[in-house]
Amino acid sequence: MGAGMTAADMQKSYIKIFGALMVFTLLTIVAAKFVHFPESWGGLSTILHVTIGLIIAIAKAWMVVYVFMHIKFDNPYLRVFIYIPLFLFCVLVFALTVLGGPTL
Amino acid sequence: MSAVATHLEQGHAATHDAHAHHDHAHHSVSFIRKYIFSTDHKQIAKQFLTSSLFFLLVGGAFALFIRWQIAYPGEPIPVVGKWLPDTLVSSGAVQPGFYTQLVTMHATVMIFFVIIPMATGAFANFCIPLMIGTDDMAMPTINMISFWLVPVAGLTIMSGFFVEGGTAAAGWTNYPPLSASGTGHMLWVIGIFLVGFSSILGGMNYLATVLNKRAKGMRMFDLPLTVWALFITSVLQVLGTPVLASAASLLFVDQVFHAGIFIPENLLTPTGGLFPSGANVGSGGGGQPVLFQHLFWFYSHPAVYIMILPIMGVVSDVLATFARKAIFGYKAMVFAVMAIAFLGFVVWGHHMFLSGMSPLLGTTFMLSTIVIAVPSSIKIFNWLGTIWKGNIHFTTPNLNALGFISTFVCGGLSGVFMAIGPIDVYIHDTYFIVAHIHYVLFGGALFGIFAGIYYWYPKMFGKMYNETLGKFHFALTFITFNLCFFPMHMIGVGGHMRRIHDPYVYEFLKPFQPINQFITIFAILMGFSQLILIFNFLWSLKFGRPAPRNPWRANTLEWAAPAHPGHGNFDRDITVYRGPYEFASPESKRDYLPQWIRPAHIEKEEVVAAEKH
Amino acid sequence: MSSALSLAHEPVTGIRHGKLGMWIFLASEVMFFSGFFTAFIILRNSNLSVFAHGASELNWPLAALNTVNLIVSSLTMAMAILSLEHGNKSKFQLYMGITFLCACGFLVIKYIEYTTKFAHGIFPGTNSFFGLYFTMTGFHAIHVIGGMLPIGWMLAKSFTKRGYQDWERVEILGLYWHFVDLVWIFLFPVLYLIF
Amino acid sequence: MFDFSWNMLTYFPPGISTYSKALDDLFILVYWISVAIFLLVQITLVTFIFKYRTRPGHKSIYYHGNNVVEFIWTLAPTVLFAGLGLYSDEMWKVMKYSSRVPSPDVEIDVVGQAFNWHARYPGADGILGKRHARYRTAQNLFGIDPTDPKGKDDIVLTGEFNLPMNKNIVVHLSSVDVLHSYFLPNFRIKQDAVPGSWIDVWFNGTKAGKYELACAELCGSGHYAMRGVLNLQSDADFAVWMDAKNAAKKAVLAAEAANPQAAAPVPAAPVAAEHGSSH
Ligand code: HEA
Ligand code: HEA
Ligand code: CUA
Ligand SMILES: [Cu+2]
Repeated sequence: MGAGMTAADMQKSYIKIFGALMVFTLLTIVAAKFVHFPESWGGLSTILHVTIGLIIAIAKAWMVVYVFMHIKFDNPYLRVFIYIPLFLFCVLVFALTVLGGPTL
Repeated sequence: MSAVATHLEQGHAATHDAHAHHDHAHHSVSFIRKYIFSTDHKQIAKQFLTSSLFFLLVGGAFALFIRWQIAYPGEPIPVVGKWLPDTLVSSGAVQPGFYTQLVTMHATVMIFFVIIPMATGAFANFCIPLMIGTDDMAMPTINMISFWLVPVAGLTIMSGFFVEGGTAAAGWTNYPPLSASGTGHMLWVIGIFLVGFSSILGGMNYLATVLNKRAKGMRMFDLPLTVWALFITSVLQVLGTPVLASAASLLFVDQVFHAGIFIPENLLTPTGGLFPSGANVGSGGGGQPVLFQHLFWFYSHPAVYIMILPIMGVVSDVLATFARKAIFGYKAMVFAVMAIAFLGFVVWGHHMFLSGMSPLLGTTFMLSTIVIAVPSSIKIFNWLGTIWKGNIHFTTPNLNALGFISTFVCGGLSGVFMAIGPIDVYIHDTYFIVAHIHYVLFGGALFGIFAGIYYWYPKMFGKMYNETLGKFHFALTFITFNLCFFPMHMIGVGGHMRRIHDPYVYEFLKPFQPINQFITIFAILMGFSQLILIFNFLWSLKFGRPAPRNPWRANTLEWAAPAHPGHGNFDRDITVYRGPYEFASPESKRDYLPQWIRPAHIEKEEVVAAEKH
Repeated sequence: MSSALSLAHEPVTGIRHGKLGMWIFLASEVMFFSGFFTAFIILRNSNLSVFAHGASELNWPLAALNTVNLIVSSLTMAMAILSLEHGNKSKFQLYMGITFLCACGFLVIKYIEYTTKFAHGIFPGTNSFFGLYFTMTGFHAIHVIGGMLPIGWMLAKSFTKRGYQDWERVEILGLYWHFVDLVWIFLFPVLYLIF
Repeated sequence: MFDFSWNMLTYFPPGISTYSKALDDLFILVYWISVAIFLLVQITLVTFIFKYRTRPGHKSIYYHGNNVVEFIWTLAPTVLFAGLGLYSDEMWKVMKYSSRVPSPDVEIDVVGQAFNWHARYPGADGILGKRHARYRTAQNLFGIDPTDPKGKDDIVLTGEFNLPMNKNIVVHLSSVDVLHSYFLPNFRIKQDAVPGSWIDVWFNGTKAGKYELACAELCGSGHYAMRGVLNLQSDADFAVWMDAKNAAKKAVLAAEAANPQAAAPVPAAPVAAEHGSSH
């Protein structure tokens, strides 16, 4: 339990996060399905869509981890269980896309 | 067993026998709970050990079939040949299809069912709780599940021999598209998924145990190197294995549904038809066979360190104990293990120099692989530093540990050849690689495992093994091992490919037949030398001398436990006062100073007596 | 006898064994899904049109509904833990019940999605996009089911006479459940939305 | 009975490509470095074992290590290995970076098929016709585009190939079923043949003769027998051989044109893939 947090405080922050998650879900749908970039932007438009979608997803994920999974309140060492796998995932993807290119 | 053993530390007279407590455990639990579905870490360790030794025989038998075929192609396998069904052998001689199955199963069994379960199953289970001074694992039930997944997986994979088309035959690396069809390959994938899960559950448990259950006063830097190595290895298991699991799952989807994840467009089957694949013309989408290789090696390179790091830990402990000297550079050793583990995750591509990957990626992997040799060198030099000015006792465990150093250096150095991309272009997929594999896996891991088995045998079974037989086993194995595997470097340089059923189809390989026969003779001798181990193991169980509590006069906590510890492990409270390698310390008149001895008691002679009884 | 010894002392890190174990397991799970996402990225980049076309055939409104489903269940799961921690049994039952229902709802919607795909002749073998789609969502669904079992068990237990008080276990389960939600947070845009 | 040399370096098959010498030299360099390290470690090990063996009155010392020494033996291998890595990268570039492949004199396509090697020569026009996986059938392994006239006269051979010596030869390598690996021991070249992609290999042989071509990647039960022969010839010999092949092909084409029914069925182009990935 977070230092100095009462049950009511916790409940409030849960609901706030819940609200934010809903809003972000809406945002990501709107951005992907109802925002269209000009035809002339070509591939850039896909890149923009992907970037926006991923940024929103990361933000949502962070909120879940931070509040629902108590990373904000818990022992800070628990964060390594998030950072290390994420780092390895980045290594894998970086090697295969940036260094590897089309031939892998 | 004398009762003086206990409670001397606390200064009051011992009141009960170490065994009383042990016996107590007997009648409160049923046979099934005690021997089959036991949650006691020592029992699970023994289960891992037995299953691995059994699989060692199976894998070894496969190896001998392989060797026979290579040396005497087309000639019936002696003794066994006539019992095998005609689908596998023709008039007793190994058929090509059977050969590839043998190679695959040999390596699969050895890696997934011998070395990994032995290192991270048997040793981790036995050593971690005892060496950190606690009663059991953090999650005993999960520990039990982790063991029982192994035989289930083993049966799954082995059942491949009885299905149509035979068992997996695409090498232990199981590259698609070759592995993307056939029941045997599906069973292989399922089996690997299961052992992988076992490995993850085990790793979880070891991490939680080491982090959470250390005895009073034990800091991380008071851990013996075995525990450190197992700790880091668990990190590799937890983070690496799931990637193998996802690669296996995707391969399974390709095998069952032909989704075309690893199967490119419009492939032909041997009969000339189109390979059923979601990627075929009309459905679109080309799979990437090389993607599988990346995912596979992202696990399997760290996996080779899963197989060697615990062993390096064991060797460190054995060496220090029998050289009666502290580990040279304890912290450097720990950091080297960490560095190996970290770098182990960024070098996987060195198995794929020839997969057609981008040359830039090749350069990256080449450099990172070469860098990984540095922490390994640190370890080698520190071991040498450890025995330097020591007082070396040549017990069987120590002989095996010294043998480990000698052979591992050779295996590691051949790794450096292959790490260099342009050289690998020539020696990739030749017997040079096979030589490397066996120098690091047999010469490295297995010798270390032997060292560990002998070293902890007294604590595991409460009996001493037979020292003469042990030395005999080591000497024979060491000699036959080198004579068997060293010549493989030479034919490898000669261009002798791996995984070929009959090398003499090629003109340029014909001259190598005598060498192959030489290798085979020593392989057979080596195989039979292992019978000594089995015999010693079983004989000593029954007739061995009862072991004292601390037969090696070692410092780590497992030797504080009763000679044959029961459920709960210790018969006294454990508090740690110092590091694990206080040999020849000036604080004490004896040449060792265990971790659990209170500073005030160091000079009490009865403590020593208690250890010796 | 071992109880007389203080070997089984408090966890050194101050984090309970089960919770620590769960976090380690989750790290492992991240790597498991990382494998899938890596495969997805690579194959998407080399087969862009197949993937875009595949994604356009998916029913994103249903998936959006499922997203809501999981977010609600995450909230109620967090609330359930809080309630049990403070000994509020009936609220625990309410929140846990909603969580369970959401999970059921998730699976029902998933079932509808899958069966309509099959009805349209789309299977995991259709092409690499659908191979990945079914594998990723399939494994996610297995995780949902894996979470529902203990949820259901705890809920049922709390209705018995002895009740269910072990909030620390629910907390561990909660970690897992939030992770399942978290995976979906990525699956949803990656599979259904962004092309 | 077993008279063989324990010197690894005597086992190389004769190297006859332009870079085989450089590669062998690199190997030999690494070999001697390794031998030196190996001996260093083994001799130290044996000396220590002997010198510090237990005997009455002998005692070990109390010593936990020395950071200076630790530093030295971390730095030494780092420098040595990093140097080795950077040094060998040059060779890697020569063999692999396409920017370093010399201008090709001869280009051929090679595909592996369990358990044979097939090669496609450009034919009389000297140009390889277009190809695409979507055209691939058991009769048209290379997926030669039937609509491309340049592909008509291409010559497909199995098992035995002739190539000119002292020429930069670029092989476009692929596979029609599973992974294979194109291994020419005498040329010190090896490259996996990956279905679904075309990978370039280059070499330049300097000595005429027949050389064995092997498959070095497990491709099924017949993997061991996936043998080919590469016949390296002088320019003149090669020209003669090539002309003969071209003439034969021309005759076949003429016969086909005269009598379309008897001709081998031209595989109908399958429906063009809407989203096919092209290589
Ligand atoms: C326990 C298992 C294990 C271990 C520890 C290693 C260790 C290493 N391996 Fe090995 N490897 C395998 C198991 C292992 N390997 C297996 C099973 C395969 C084959 C897989 C298959 O295809 O089937 C393989 C294949 C393999 C390849 C692919 C070859 C190919 O297929 O073409 C490569 C390439 O780089 C490689 C490199 C290395 C390196 C650089 C190390 C290094 O970690 C070694 C480091 C050690 C040393 C370098 C020696 C000690 C150092 C010194 C004595 C100091 C030197 C001193 C000075 C310089 C002063 N290995
Ligand atoms: C830990 C790992 C390990 C171990 C211990 C071994 C042990 C042995 N291996 Fe193995 N091997 C591998 C891992 C291992 N191998 C791997 C990973 C590959 C690559 C596979 C691939 O290409 O996919 C490989 C491949 C491989 C090949 C290459 C096959 C090929 O490419 O065509 C060969 C050939 O000689 C070989 C031989 C041997 C031999 C003779 C032993 C001996 O040391 C075995 C000795 C032990 C015993 C024999 C057991 C004891 C037996 C008894 C006590 C009773 C006697 C039994 C009978 C008479 C039936 N191995
Ligand atoms: Cu083709 Cu091996
Ligand atoms: Cu490796």
